[in-house]
Amino acid sequence: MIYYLLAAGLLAVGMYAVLVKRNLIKIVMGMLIIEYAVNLMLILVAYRTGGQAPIVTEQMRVSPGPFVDPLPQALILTSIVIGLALVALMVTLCLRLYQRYGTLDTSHIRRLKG
Amino acid sequence: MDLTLAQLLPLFVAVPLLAAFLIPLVRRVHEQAAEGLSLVAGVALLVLCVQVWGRPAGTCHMGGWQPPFGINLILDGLSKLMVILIAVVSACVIVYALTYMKRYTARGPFYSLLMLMIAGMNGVVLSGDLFNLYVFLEIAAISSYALVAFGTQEEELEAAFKYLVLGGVASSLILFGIALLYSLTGTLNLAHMARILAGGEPNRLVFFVAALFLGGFGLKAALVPFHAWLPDAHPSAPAPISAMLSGLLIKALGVYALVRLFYNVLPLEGASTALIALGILSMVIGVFLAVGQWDFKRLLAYHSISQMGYVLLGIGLGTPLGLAGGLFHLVNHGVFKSLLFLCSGSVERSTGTRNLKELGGLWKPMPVTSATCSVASLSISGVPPFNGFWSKLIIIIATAQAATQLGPVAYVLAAVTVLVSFMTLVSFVKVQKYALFGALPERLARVREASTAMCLSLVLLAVLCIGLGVGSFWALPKLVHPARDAARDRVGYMERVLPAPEIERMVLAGGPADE
Amino acid sequence: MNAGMTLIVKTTARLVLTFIMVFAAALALYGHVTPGGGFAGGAVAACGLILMLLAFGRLETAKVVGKQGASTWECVGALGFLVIALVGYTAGMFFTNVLPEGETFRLLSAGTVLWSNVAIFVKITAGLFAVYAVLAAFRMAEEPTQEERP
Amino acid sequence: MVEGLLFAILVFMVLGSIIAVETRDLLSSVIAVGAVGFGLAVVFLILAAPDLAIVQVVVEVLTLIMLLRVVVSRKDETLAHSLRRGAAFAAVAGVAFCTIFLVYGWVCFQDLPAFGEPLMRVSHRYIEQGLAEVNAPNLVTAVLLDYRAYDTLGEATVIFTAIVGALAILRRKGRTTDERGDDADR
Repeated sequence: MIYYLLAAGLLAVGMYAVLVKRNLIKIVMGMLIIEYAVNLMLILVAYRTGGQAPIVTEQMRVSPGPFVDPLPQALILTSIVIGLALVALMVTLCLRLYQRYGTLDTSHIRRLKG
Repeated sequence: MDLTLAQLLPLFVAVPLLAAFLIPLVRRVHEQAAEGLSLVAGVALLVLCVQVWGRPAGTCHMGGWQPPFGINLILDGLSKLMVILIAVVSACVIVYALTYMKRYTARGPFYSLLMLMIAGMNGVVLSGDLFNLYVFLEIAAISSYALVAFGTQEEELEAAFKYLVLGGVASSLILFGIALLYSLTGTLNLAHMARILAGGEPNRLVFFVAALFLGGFGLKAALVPFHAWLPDAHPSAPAPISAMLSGLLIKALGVYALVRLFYNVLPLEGASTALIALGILSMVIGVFLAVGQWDFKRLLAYHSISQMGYVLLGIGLGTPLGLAGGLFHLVNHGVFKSLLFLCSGSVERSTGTRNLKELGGLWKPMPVTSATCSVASLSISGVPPFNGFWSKLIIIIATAQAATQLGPVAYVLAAVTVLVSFMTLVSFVKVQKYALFGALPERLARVREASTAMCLSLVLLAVLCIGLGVGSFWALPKLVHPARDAARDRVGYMERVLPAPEIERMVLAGGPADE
Repeated sequence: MNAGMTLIVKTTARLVLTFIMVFAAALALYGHVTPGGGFAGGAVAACGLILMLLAFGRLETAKVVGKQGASTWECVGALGFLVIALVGYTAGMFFTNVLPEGETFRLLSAGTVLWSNVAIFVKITAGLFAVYAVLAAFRMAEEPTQEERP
Repeated sequence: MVEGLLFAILVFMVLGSIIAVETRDLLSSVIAVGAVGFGLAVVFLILAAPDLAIVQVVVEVLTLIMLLRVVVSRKDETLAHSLRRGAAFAAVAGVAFCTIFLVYGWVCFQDLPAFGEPLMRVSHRYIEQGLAEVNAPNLVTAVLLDYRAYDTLGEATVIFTAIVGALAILRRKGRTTDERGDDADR
């Protein structure tokens, strides 16, 4: 259980950064940390005590050993890619905003009326 | 062309995806190719909708793998309603964009992203697999982030960043919930999951996941505590995209997913109270924030929050009447809000401003835009016989009837609903008065009507507004009631995807089960 | 940045690049047999291209692959994957594995899986490189570039 | 053995992320995030997911390169003005929110299957039949590109979307100055 809690803790740290921090880069990092936390949760859920990587080798062709759960691993791969896509888009937006304002501080940028 | 349903369903995603992938390539060859391909894809989606119109619900197994081992697509009443709404509104938006987008550079990426957004939404509403739903939700969401920033002006970039951050957090919450649900049930297939959860004893974790989903999808649907991004993002985008976002995206990504998960999958008792509370909150706060606005598009954005409150209230009630009202209002809002955003786009494009105080007297120079705008305003304010009236009426009656479950509070809620409707009317009378009537300011003397293509799509949507209003006795049983029945039929959903004996044979025995 | 770095860096980079690219291709092609796959291979190859961009500069890199070329290849990769799905569609279902399964543990096995990996490899390599190239070019926003398309 | 190492790395990741969030210097902050990411790659290795470890390392490198591009070229390197009115309130609210989340999570996680004992209701089929049905010894690839290939199409599309979007956002000029073509269709 403690592992799950640590993953949730990582998620909480990321959420804290996104909600509280006033620097665009810090917010991007918060998003990164949240993504790590979610991937961490998925891989924790997939582990089976004593399990091997879900790759059959020629030696064990006859009797596949106890494997860990391959499905969450496939999900994580997708999730990593989605995270990378999000980060790429965020970084381009940061660059554009920096070009327009000369700062990455949201308290200087946010002049949209609420 | 006589395809089975299983053959038709993948095309809903494949056609716009193909268009999106081809657009950057063919645009090198021919300048207008992006527009042409988008139009073809839009028409193809409409044809597909006609093809599936009369058919009974059915599923499609991707790659030939039986669910729960492979991914399945499912078309039931609820998905059908959403697919048709998406196809109709996006076709109108594509036609409108043909001339509207001439102001912008990089139209190839624009149409590519638009197609990706449509593909993503179709993927979400057809998917029968939780993780697959998430992936397509991300496609639609990411393309919408990029499209909000499409103008690359300061405001647009800021709005897009805010939208991206909140949307990204929402997606992560949803994925975290998916991870927990997978651990709990060992499956990702929605029907399989529903069966396992229904069989098990009550579980605290399900509530936790429900909270995560409510937060995540609530953020996507811009319900009130999570609405901060919408009033920035929706007005900042180019008008066709505003129409897509307000008219379709918040519904397909937010409300549809909530209905599907809370009604068909998660066994929850308390969800309806939470939905009703969120609905009422969105309704009231949204309309109060809208009344003070002078920016045309921003005003519309706040009204989107408020109207989504109606939808959620109806859905939260959970009674057959309330659910029907909520879903009907979802369709109606999709039509009239996209029409309003397109009208605001025409006005902005012709006059160069969105500030209501600087407008006036547009009836004379822009009759088509003004007329359609009036139709949409009357619809959203709930004036008979336009479509908004009927759905709001149904929701109000359903709320009052809910007194049997909720007690006298229901009458208060119904009264609040009527009051919000009245305030919406006041707000739109203001729009009419300042934008369309009165004297034409000197500055706007040379204003001309929008182009033919834009007017065409405005008129089409306005006809739909009136048609759904006058023909509501037809639309309700044909379109809305199947959707309502699909949403309320948890067992039917399971049976449709995984007939009971099938699942015992495959999952419990673990034997091979090909086709 | 346009000119690239010193001769030492260039020579080292040339040596390392070969290994990176072979490793990337091996990751992708044997993705169905060993750890790896189209995405891992593509990301490694994109890193290799970025190394090339950093070491040799933009002009030199553009001779091998430019931004336009990268985005074209990206579309081709995406279309390739979709076509694999559609070939399956014509044979029954979207993504039906139509190709023969082949002999286990060999390169040509597992039907469409190998070709999907190749398509994803092309797509990811080109896509990630394109993003980086654009980000790198954006820093030098003052001078006009030829990539601008109305 | 696995458990102890895993625990140590997870604690390291949480601490690293706290440092990344709280440190003033943006460059150190980026490096701390990188350390957390590589920690995740090690976790993947420990928990028998070599595919993911490879991908995570490479993606981490790409992410860091992208982040460094923004950070290095920055003029204002410090966050001196981040302490302002309302910041304290926001921080307290954030901590409170996160605490509630964790406590509620702690209670609810008790209902999950224990760590190391996944249910694998669906995936036992992949393990038992995967080699016979798909003929790909790497079962993760088998799931990714055959059983759930439609997901992977979505994944490829996501990255395509992000790239098209990034290219569109970074274009030089947002709008055509002259409204040419505007009059042509009237």
